[in-house]
Amino acid sequence: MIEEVLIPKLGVVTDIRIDTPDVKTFRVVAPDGKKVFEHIPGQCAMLSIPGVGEAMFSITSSPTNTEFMEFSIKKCGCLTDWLHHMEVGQQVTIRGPYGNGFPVDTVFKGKNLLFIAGGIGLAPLRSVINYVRHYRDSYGTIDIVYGSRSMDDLVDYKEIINEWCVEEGVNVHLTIDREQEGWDGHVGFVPNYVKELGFDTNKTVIICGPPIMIKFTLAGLSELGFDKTQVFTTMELKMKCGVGKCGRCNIGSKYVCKDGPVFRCDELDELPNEY
Amino acid sequence: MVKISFEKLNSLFEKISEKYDLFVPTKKNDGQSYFEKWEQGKTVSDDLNTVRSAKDFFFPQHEDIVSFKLDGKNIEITDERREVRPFVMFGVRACDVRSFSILDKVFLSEPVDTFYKAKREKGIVISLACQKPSETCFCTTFGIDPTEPEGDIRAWKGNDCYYLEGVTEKGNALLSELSLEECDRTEVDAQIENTKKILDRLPLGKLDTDSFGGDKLKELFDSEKWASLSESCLGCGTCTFVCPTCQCYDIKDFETGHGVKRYRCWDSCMYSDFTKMAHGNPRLTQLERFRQRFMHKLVYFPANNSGEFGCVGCGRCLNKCPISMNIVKVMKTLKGEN
Amino acid sequence: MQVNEFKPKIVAFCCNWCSYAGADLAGTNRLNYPADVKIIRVPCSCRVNPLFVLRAFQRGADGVIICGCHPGDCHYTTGNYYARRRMTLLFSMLDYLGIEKERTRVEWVSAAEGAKFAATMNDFVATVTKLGENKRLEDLRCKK
Amino acid sequence: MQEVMKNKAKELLASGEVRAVIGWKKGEFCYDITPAVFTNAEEIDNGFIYDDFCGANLSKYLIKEAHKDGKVLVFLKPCDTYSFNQLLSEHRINREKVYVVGVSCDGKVDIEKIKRTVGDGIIALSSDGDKISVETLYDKYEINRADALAERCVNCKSKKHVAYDELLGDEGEVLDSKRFDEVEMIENMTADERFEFWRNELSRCIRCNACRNVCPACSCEKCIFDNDNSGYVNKAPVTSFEENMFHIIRAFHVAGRCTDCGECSRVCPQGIPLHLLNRKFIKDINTLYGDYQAGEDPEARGPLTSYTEKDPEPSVVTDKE
Amino acid sequence: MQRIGVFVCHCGTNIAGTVDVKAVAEAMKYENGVVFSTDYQYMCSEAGQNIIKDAIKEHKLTGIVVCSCSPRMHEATFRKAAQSVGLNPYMVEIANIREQCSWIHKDMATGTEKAIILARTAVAKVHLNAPLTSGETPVVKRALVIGGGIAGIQTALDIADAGFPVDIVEKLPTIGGKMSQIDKTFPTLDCAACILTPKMVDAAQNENIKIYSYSEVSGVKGFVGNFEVTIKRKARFVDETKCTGCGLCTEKCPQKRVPNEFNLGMDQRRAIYIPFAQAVPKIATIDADYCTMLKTGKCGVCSKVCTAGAIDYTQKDEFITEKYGAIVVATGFNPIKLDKYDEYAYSQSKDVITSLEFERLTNAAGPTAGKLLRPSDGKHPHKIVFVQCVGSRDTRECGKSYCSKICCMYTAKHAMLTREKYPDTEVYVFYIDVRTPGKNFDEFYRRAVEEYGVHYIKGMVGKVIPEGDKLIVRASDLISNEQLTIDADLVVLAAAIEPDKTARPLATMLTASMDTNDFFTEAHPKLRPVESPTAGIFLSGACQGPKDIPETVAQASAAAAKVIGLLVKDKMKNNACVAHSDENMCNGCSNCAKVCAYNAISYVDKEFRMPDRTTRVRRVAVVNDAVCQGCGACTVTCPSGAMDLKGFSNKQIMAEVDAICK
Repeated sequence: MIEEVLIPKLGVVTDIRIDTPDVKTFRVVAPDGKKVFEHIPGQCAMLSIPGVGEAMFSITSSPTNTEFMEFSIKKCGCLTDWLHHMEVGQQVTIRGPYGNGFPVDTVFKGKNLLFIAGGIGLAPLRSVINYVRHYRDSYGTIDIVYGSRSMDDLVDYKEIINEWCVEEGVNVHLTIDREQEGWDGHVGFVPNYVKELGFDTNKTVIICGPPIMIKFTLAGLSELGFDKTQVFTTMELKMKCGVGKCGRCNIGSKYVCKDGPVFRCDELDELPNEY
Repeated sequence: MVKISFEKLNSLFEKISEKYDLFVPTKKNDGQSYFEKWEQGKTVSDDLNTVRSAKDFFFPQHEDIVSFKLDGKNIEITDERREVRPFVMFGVRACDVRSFSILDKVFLSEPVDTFYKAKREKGIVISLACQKPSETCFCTTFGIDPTEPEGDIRAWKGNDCYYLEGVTEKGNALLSELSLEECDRTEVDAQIENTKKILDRLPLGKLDTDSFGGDKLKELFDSEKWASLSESCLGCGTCTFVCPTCQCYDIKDFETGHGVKRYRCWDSCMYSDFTKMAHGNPRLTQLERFRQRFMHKLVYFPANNSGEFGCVGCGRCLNKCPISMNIVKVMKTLKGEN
Repeated sequence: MQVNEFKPKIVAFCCNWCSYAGADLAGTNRLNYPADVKIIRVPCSCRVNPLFVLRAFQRGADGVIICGCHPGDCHYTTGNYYARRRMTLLFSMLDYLGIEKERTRVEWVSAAEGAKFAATMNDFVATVTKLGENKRLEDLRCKK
Repeated sequence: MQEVMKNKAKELLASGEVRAVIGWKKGEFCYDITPAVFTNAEEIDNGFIYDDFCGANLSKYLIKEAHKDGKVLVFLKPCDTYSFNQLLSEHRINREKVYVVGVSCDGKVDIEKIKRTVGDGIIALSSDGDKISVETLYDKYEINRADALAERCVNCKSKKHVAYDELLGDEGEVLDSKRFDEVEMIENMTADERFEFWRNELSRCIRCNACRNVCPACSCEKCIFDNDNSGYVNKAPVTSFEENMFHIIRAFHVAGRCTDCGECSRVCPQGIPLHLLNRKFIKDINTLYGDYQAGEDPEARGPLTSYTEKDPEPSVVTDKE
Repeated sequence: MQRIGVFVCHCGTNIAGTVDVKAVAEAMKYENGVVFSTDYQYMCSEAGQNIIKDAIKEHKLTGIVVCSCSPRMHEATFRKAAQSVGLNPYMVEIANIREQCSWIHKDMATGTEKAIILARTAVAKVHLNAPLTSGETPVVKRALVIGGGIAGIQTALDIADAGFPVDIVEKLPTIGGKMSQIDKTFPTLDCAACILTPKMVDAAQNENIKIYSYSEVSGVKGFVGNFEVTIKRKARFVDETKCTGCGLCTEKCPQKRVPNEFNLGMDQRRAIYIPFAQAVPKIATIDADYCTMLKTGKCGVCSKVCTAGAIDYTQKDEFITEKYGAIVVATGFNPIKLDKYDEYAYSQSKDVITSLEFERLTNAAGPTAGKLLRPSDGKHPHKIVFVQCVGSRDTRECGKSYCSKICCMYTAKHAMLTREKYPDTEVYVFYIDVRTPGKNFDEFYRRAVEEYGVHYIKGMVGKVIPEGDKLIVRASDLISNEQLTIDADLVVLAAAIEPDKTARPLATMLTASMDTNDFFTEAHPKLRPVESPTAGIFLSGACQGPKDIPETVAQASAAAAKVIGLLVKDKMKNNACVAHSDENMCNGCSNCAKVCAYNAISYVDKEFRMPDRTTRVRRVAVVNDAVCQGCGACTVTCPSGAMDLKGFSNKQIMAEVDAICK
């Protein structure tokens, strides 16, 4: 019988990393030890524990990782709760990849890139960041602005410090919301920090984070002279099928799971404000 | 064109039943008609439309997708797709037939829904022309001709026989298997002419769709009329479930005690939990959910499908909505006619 | 002797203070009753939601019995009075829907009535066994 | 009557005594009437209607409307006032925010019944005393109004308003209805017949939730059928049990609270006689625990939240012959 | 996901005899979430408990299932063991595979199969267990006793002796209650005053006891350990701190024609009065209904004669609020009104009296100074008829269906005392049954018949007809089956007793339940006879049911013991398995409160953010953990499922159902 998209495949959790008090990163491979499927940065997959639930998560690992996929998941409901209780070796079901992904090989090619992320919003961007780092020569400068509530809430802190920060041509700007002992970096909210940093407008911006952060950062960016066509973001809505048929993740005539989750900000303006 | 007299209908059905599951509209004791599997003694109801639309055949309210067995850390996945037995639907009205092509646009677009596709491939639609349309009918609004319905085979009910005409390859093949008596179109043409006269008199026949379509997104979305239109909506799923084109679904898991069954079932965008997530809901009030349903049919669907509307004018929601709110009232109000 | 292969599944809800103790006493006195009966301990018969009864039938139970303190003796003074009304109405509704009424029962068993507990269970299991499998309320998905 | 009501609505709106009026609004045809909130005289003049088809019980809308600022006028038919009282007793409505105008009712007409007689294509309809004249695209008919009355109106339990601030029209009385006859008829069947009867009815259920959403007693903040945590969520009728379960649970949840307004049966798109489930509970409660009419007295204690020491044992059901 | 350990006990051969415990332990290893499973000879032994403790530590167990005997046996043991190694005690579930499995099944296969299912069911439940902690509430170390009769006094004295402050609220100007009106007590015939008054004095002098006489409880808030009671101190127009109780005012008061309730209206007192000589507190009280000064403003005699200057005509009712940890109800009883019993001519003839009136007539401090004289003409009666069960065991509307319990004995006492003091008097007693269960009771009754020659006649009096100065008593003798006519001089009616009228409104305030006769109901008729189902409310004396003095005193002391047991605690551990309402789902419909026997549910208006970002005030149920007993009645009555019971949640019970039906 031909393959049915709604029927998932098996995945095995081979590693669990505790990122923050409420975020864990899970490494998933197929039972045969290979990758379950290939994807483009920004795409998502449906993970499920049968009987508990199924939900869409962005794939945080880069497609350039040939061994496994990673998912950084924040605890916020029944399924994620369950996932957080998993131990290595646990099987899950997985289907995908879903969505359009970032235009890494077209629009982004040769561009200076500015990544802006808040909290768990780094998860979908990490895939892109590591992808462009892998193909470093094809892109211009890379700036990463990443903020979180506190030092402990910065996802992937180790990788950021040990890999991103030390890489040439990658400028990492970290910030946390409130002063904290042991933190000598910047303190303040992401939108303000972006304005403070005052970037050149010769950049393509990729932004992801809580809606309120996106809203104010966009305002800040436009103050700096950025055009909405320069800014890409990724959306999250309730999804069930992942293939644009079940009818719930649409914003206007666009389905986030199929036509998104990556949108250019000017495209969003064309859609009704229902997200 | 071929015909089959009423007396011989039973033997025709018998013959079809040999190779196919045959479904015909049948009157139940609640006075309404339902598609039921034909068996000796069942007669075809003359009712205009069945209570439930014919979408059930391709997109049933509930179907198992996959099942799981959990054993410690391991999961076993079993495909729950079953071979579909070829089937024939007799007496589908023009509106419902059109709904199939609308559903096709959703389910057969990439990635193809194999559950739907399997049934679609195995199903043969024998449509039946309407002779006595109801006041709630407005299929003509959407360019449907109820006197000459689409389908694999189309049929007309004459005075003493059914006239049949093959439309598609699949239909013609079936007709040739049945080897029926050839005939001319005289009675059919007369009937069509007669019905058309009635169509002209339909109260909703003049409904036009000029104010709707993919290009009207913003103005319709922001219309302030949604508030009063939706205020008495109960948020039930009646309109959705009787609608031949509504295809939103949910995927649910059921713990059977010895495994998990994952099934797909109809869902309704009118339900409060339709878009509810662990941390918020983009459609918070009934207004937004109500708007979604009609925007989908009148704006979003045409936007994605070269102008085709997601409504076939069958009138079921007009008959069944508990508070008598429906797409016709919505259209007229948005246009400013009400 | 007639060989009856059918082993019914019986769910017994017992209140902690009287009937569960009564069941314990039946055990202490080594009074035999069929192993088909499985007891769920609840604080009071009034804790038994009619939905639990339906749930049991859905999941394939063949009989459901609710045991509590005798009316007037409820540990919580009035709990079993409410349970009595709820269950009477539920059973009546099931009967009305054509579900065999013998599959449901309420019995008041005190902590001292070990013998009554055993006798009740023996009788109930016999009744349900005679009725055979619960087909009218089962959920096919829960069948093996 | 309709004019009197319109004037009353306009008068109270004009005086500022009420912010809005909940009533019925004309439809596309002569029978498809929608409950609506009117806020000015113009809306009332254009759309307000009160006729044979204003069957919808408006009391449930008050849960939402009475939470807003200001007072709201609502028109309630006798049977609706029972629902209103029941909601009051459950603290779902703030009484001070509602101005209840009781309106008399001589039974509402069931369009389905008419359609069953005259067929499709109704384009005009007028009622004159005992007769209803119907014009369809195909023919003209005259039918007895009595034959077209909704079942709940044929078996009307009361023409008396149990709650109102003002009454328009004549006050009626509590009637000695035959509403339990059908329940009794089913009771008298054999268990097998009853099972067949209900399977036939309930198997048509499409779980559209219309019965629940229209029911004034089903006004839970979160219904257990919508609550993933309740263990009873099941969106679609799946097996024979599913429909049974949904309807038994729903009937049980409203048992002792259901006023028998009949809205569930009115709205069921599949024509399932759901009121027969609720009435069974009402009948049982009346026989076993004494006559009780939910909503009659908002201060009364419901039959499932009270008891007497001498209540019959469940064996009256399980041991009956 | 829980990490569950399963421990299967052999219980010697008690379980292992018919259950293959190894197989059970093995089967459990494959259950979802079970990470450890073992069996042992005796799990409840120290070694067994250590196995559990070690496993919890070693395997980081988050929940355990012990397959053993009944939870009624060792649930507490295993919970304690779990707690000692840091596992919440409510994460322990017991699968009862002894009483409900091994002991009732004979063959190994059946027993093992069932044991596995029971264990699986417990595992399914533990999956959904949540750690529970019992709430704690500080206990106010002060008790309130409502009613100052012998019951109240005894309870107060016992509590006070244990070192806790206790307040007595008495509605009359003095404590003492009914016992102070009684002359002698059965079956010892010692003088009631002689044994009561010292106790009254003790109460007055005990520094832990505060007496609020002429006061009533007017409001009760709070719950066990933390009641807040409002006490209405009725104006007595005499400054309690100044009055010395000299009694001069009560002699000088010109208003002399006030019916004296202490003597049941058989004589008169003044408008300012002290009920009786040994009253406690001995403070005068002005009867506002009769005082000329208060009514007309003209008089003031008492004020003039009072050297202490205690009279204060401007006094007003005063309300004080006090906090208590426990409340004892000791509101006592009253004889029923006999105005409906026309057949006995009680209203028509002064010489038809009640037994309590008879007590006063024979009491030295009574209206006749202890001489038995007829109220009508002051003559000595020579023929007295006692009628028993007047209103008792009477199912008519005017009567009481219950037995008043004390009448048989006091009537025997009256009859005996009459015959002893006035041997020339003939005494007849009409009875239905003579009930004498009690120490020395039957002997006492037999003495009345055998030694004192009292005529006991089984039968009811049909009619008493006043005729001249005689009372014609028509009765039937059921034994000889004859109609009797007795021309009596005095007829004494043993009126049924009923709870004091103040009890019903008080019960409402306390939310303590009452039976249909207005007697307070006890938490359990056998096992908790001195407690009300409402936590923190205790019952003392006849307010709970008819009682004689020794029984009353016994119950009073028992109630005191219960109160002391409560007050010695600094904090009260609440029941951990209590109901809890999810305010997001609660409709505020009040159905749960209606079925709550403990009044543990109240409602608050709470502001909620609505999905459309507006706010709405909604009424929601709140359960008081300190009061909830965890029966679960509310959970079922809640249609939305907002109300759930911790430890026995809907999901837990459904999981058990599912596991059994698997």
